[in-house]
Amino acid sequence: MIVLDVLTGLLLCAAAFFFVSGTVGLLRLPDIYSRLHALTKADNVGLGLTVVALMLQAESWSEVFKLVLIYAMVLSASATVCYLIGNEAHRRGQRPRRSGAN
Amino acid sequence: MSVLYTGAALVLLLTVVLGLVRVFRKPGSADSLLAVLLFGSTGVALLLVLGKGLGWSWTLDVALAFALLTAVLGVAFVLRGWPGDGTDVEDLRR
Amino acid sequence: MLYLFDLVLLVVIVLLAWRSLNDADLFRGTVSFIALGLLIAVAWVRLRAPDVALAEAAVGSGLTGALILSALVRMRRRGRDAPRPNHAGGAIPRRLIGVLLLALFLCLCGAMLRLAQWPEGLTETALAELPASGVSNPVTAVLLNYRSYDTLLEVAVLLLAIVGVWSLRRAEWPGDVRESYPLLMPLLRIVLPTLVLAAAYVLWIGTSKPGGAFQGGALAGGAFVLMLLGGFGRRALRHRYRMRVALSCGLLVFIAASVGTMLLTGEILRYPAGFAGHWILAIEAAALISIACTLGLLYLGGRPEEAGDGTPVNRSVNGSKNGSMGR
Amino acid sequence: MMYFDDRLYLIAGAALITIGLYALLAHRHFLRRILALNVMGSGVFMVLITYSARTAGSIPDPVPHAMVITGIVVSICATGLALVLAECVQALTGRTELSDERETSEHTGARPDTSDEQHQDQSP
Repeated sequence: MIVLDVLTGLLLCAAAFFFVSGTVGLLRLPDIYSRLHALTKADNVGLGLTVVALMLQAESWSEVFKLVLIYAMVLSASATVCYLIGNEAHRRGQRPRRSGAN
Repeated sequence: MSVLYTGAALVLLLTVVLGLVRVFRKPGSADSLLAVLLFGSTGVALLLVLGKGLGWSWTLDVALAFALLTAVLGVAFVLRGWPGDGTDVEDLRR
Repeated sequence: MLYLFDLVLLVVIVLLAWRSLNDADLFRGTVSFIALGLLIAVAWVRLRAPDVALAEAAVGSGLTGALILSALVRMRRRGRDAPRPNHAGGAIPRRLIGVLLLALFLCLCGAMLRLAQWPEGLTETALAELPASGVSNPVTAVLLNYRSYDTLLEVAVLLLAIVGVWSLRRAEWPGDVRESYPLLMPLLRIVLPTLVLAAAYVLWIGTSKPGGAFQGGALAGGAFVLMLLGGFGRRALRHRYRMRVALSCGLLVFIAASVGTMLLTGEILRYPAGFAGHWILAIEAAALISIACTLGLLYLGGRPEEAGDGTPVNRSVNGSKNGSMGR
Repeated sequence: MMYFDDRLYLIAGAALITIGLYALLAHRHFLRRILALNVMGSGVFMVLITYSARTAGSIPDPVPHAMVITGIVVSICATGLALVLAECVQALTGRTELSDERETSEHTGARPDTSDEQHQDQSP
């Protein structure tokens, strides 16, 4: 089982990396669209890795099922909310920032 | 092993804090909620890892509730809670 | 490590509380408040309060946040305040308030830290009676058996809140957004059934594990809010009695149970031995429906227009500029 | 027994209560006051839950937990009602704060409906 433990540790480290990079993206990127992009992608990869890491350690099948369900919910919700926010921002006249232009 | 989980939870909490810095640094109205909404996924991961570290399986249910209600909040924000344009600063010292 | 985690968590909670109340921008303050709700749910997990954490995760951040955000936007749309004439005099200076409250804070800390470290509490009493209570989750046992009066009155309070809201004004309808946001429907198709399923699961599991009517009701209330946002449920709400029955069924079933138990056992809400679990589940199921409807209708923020209403005050849909004030 | 330092949580609870009370007294905007009440509530809940976590039993004391769950649901209902009331006052008076007694007497004719609010305020 030591292999599984090591694998879990590695996956959690990778997840932490993706979460941190998503947050750095939020801090550093110039406009709302790119920030949306960074956050939804990176955080969902991070959550996916976390879920896989915990599935390796799960004690029962119901735990695995719940983990998958949670991930499915977060994925569909964040994808849709990302689209909704982007759509609404565009509708309200926020322009994507282009390199070179203001 | 539980130290690993707790450490991961601490790192996730720190990323949340880092994201909050963003909320306070710039006034861009929609963005600040964006940060909070995306704590959704960080928060879910935080709860999962913390629960595993403490050995409590019920945190899965809390994480599920969290994920679902963050979705509701996100939709509610875009459809009914988006602040108008213009300066939104209320004068505190009237 | 855990100590460090707690320390960071609590410092952030306190700072967020300060920012949410004192930020110059009210929207940003509200956003901080929502973040505060999320972190407080984490604190409940840390304090090993699963039922509370579930309730807070559902209500504290999600629904309260949605309520306040929509109210904030509606209030802003109505315009800013006229400048107040000579306000400066009369108010208590903030510095004085600050000093007094600092003293209060120190007193509170002193008083609380001096209390007994490991007091008896009611845990053992609650656990001793648990086999006879009909459920095996002690919190549910407290809510619906040991102290069911409290819960009965709470359900009544929920109904009162809706009565208050309904008597104040009519609802502003969320417009039909299905056209403008085509991706919303697929989300609703996924999330709505899951919310309802999760609500039923939390209610069912609440007899033996963390969960119960309030947590389930909050999840179902989230489903209701999502449904309203998607533009559904309008016809059901226009029906004269359907909504009223759904809103009050929790209280009615609870009262019926009180009367029934009084007839059967001679005491209000003392369940017949051996059947306590069934009574509790029945009451909880009805309470869940009422709680869900209450939370959904609070988000609507007014009395829905009904089929028999004489004066259709507010027919307008998408973003009516002026709040309707039907009296 | 799970390790945790209850003093941290108690101090944080006291801080939340005080911050909420300060905002309640110092700000006049309805929304701020409603938020302040919620924050105060969270502080009280935190103190209660911390006490229940440090009782001698094998599990945390369930009675405060039940009280807090009740409190959470009641506080969202109170918040919802307060928000609707605030919006009604704003629609009637154009203000997002309650006016003082003194001012109302100046404008009594213009805003008859505020007397309702004031009356409610004074009744115990």
